[in-house]
Amino acid sequence: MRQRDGELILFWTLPVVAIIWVSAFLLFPGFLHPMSPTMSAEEVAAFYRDDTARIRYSMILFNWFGVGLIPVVMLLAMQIRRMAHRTPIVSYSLIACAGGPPTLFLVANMFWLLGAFRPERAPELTQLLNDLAWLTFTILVPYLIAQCLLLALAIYWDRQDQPVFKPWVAHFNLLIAAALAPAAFTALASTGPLAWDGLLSFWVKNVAIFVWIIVMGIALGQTIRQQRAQNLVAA
Amino acid sequence: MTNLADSRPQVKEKPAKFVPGQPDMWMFVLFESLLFTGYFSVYLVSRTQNEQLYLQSQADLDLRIGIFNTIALLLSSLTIARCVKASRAGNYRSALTNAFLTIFFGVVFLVSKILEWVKEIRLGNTFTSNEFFQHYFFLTSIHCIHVLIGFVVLGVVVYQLKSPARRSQQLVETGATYWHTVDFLWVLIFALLYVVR
Amino acid sequence: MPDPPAGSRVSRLVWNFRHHPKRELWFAWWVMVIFYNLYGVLFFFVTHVQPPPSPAWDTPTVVRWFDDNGHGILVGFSVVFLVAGMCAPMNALLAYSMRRMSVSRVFAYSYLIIYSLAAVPGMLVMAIAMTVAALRPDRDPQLIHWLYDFAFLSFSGTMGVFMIGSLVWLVAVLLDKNRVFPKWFGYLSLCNALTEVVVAPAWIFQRGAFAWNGAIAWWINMVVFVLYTCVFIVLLRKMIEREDFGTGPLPDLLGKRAAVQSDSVEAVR
Amino acid sequence: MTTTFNKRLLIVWLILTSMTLAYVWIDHTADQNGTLRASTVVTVSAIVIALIKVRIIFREFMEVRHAPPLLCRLTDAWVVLIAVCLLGSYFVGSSIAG
Repeated sequence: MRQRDGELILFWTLPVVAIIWVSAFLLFPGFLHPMSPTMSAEEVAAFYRDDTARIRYSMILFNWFGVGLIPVVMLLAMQIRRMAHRTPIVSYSLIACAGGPPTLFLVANMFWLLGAFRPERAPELTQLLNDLAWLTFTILVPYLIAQCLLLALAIYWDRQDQPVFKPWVAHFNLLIAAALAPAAFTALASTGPLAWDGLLSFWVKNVAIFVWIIVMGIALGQTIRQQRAQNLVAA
Repeated sequence: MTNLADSRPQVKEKPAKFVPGQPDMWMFVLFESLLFTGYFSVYLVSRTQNEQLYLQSQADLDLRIGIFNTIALLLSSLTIARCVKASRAGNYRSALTNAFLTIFFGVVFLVSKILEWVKEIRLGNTFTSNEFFQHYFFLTSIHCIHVLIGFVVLGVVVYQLKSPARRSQQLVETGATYWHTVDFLWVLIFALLYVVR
Repeated sequence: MPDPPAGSRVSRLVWNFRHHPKRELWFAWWVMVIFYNLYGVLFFFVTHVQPPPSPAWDTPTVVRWFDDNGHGILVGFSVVFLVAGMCAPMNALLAYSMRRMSVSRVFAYSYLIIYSLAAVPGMLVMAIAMTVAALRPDRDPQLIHWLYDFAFLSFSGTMGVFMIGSLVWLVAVLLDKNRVFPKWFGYLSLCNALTEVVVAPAWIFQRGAFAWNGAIAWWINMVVFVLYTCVFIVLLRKMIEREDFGTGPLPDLLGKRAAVQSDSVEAVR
Repeated sequence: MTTTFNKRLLIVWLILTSMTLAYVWIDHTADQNGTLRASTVVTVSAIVIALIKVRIIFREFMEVRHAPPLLCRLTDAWVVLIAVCLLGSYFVGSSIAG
């Protein structure tokens, strides 16, 4: 049998990471009123000049903890290994997905930090960094979508008496995937719900990620607890 | 296979037809030579578009070094062919000697190539100097990468020959086929870079 | 293996999707096929970034190119952002092929991680740079030109991940005793790995055969890449058909005729 | 047995080497006073000699001589194919350049 020591510790890092993410999110001055793509170069430059400190500290915080979700995705991949599948393809796929979103997020994070590093540079350059940051941040969805869809598929395929996850988890993941999808199209509009400060691309996407973390955290916690109880009985 | 050969009387006079090495390696040989033909064609077409530049640059190459390179590689081809024959005859000591000789001539080729590059760079002819030297450095270095891979292949051949537990004749022949490919690609590169006018 | 129920094509498809013993493998295989088709359509026909425009263009020409293709770039790369996750099942299937071989699991995991990493610098960075450039046509032309270089060089110039990945596959195929792939595919992987060496001068030259749109660095490499991709798609299909979920050598595919013959032999007995 | 094989290999090598040395002669006759001049004859003969060498390497060193007819024909076809590609691109390129 595989060693399971430490899984609970990794699991309980999730709420910590979630709290840090929310704090950094609130600390970054460009998120609560997300910056519009229609801002002029001067306005963008002024933003980086005026709010330098908050941008730096929030993004340093994000840089530290941006990869915090990977252990949880790995825990999910390990749970998939317990499912009634004949091949490890789905868990391999989940492992392949795990690195994508943090990598893209760190790229965006670096552009934000770069923007704040020398705010007195030419406004066009600051605007370019800002565009790169916001676009990368908004379109980091492809791997998240794939993760949700793969999890849903894995759960649908898990045909055994006591499935690892209940079917509602699969439906929930499909819903989240649908909620994340519009963000991929953010470049098509600079105003309205698709724009990167809009309802779909910003609020729906980020709230969906947040809800996914909470709900999957609870579902994963229950599964791990059940598994440990079973192992105790077996032992 | 042997049973089949024994059942036919005429086999004694004519050795049985066989593909040397893995047939898979032959697919590589054919595909890779096709790829190089592509590179050569691009080179020849660009050459005809700007003939004077190519001729002037070509004057900086020393034909003698090219000939030395070619003979070194031909020698290595000869020794690896002897290695295959010896190992087929069960004479593994001689096969190993020939394999090491092949490696030696390969190293001679490589060293003389590097010295030639140094000489050209000293003359001011680098990868970015002009179109001819783009092609020169590209073709010679992609070929040298094949030589380096060839050393890995020869390592496999030596490894096979060393222990009586291994000694797969097929792998020895496969490695030899690869090495001959490195050789005949150089024969073409040599003619195209040094001799063509 | 139970047979699918007789019925319409759709119901059979649904049954296969839910119950087929090789459903996971076929799922990954189809994702791969769809992904490569989408990739071709999006890169060649929607965004027009392939075959690549010239690195020798001056700034006004580059800006005009973005004016002409801007909309296609925005739409095409939006779809890329939506579907890039399809790489994951595809790489998982390739890793699985190595898992099925008689080699260490290290090969499968190395390949999986290397190729998962590859998508970011090799594809998404280009998509991001192109989208940002097309986003504001009124941006300083110099900056648009920089984004243009960034996009094409990151795309063509991401070499090591694909090279080392191909080499990992090459070694696995050559060492394998389970006959998952023919050995010539291993040698073809070497050709594919070498294309990544050949493309390196794209970082150096702005014109000629070795530039990012050159006859050698792009056209010949593209031929090899397309051939290699088609070959492994077909070979993976064969592998899935032969898969017996064991750990020994993969059995040969019994041709239909052979199956019928053995049936008739059984009947005679 | 082995010695006759080796003698044959040595003769092959001698032929290949002398063909390589023939390039020196071609090279000397092509150029005057050290300046290189374009010459179709030199180009074509250089390519043809190289291809003959390639075929000899195929036949003798790579033992295609003893291989099944398919491989013989395939390698011969390849030599012809390479010849067509090289000479073709040279002549087509020349005619484009005028």
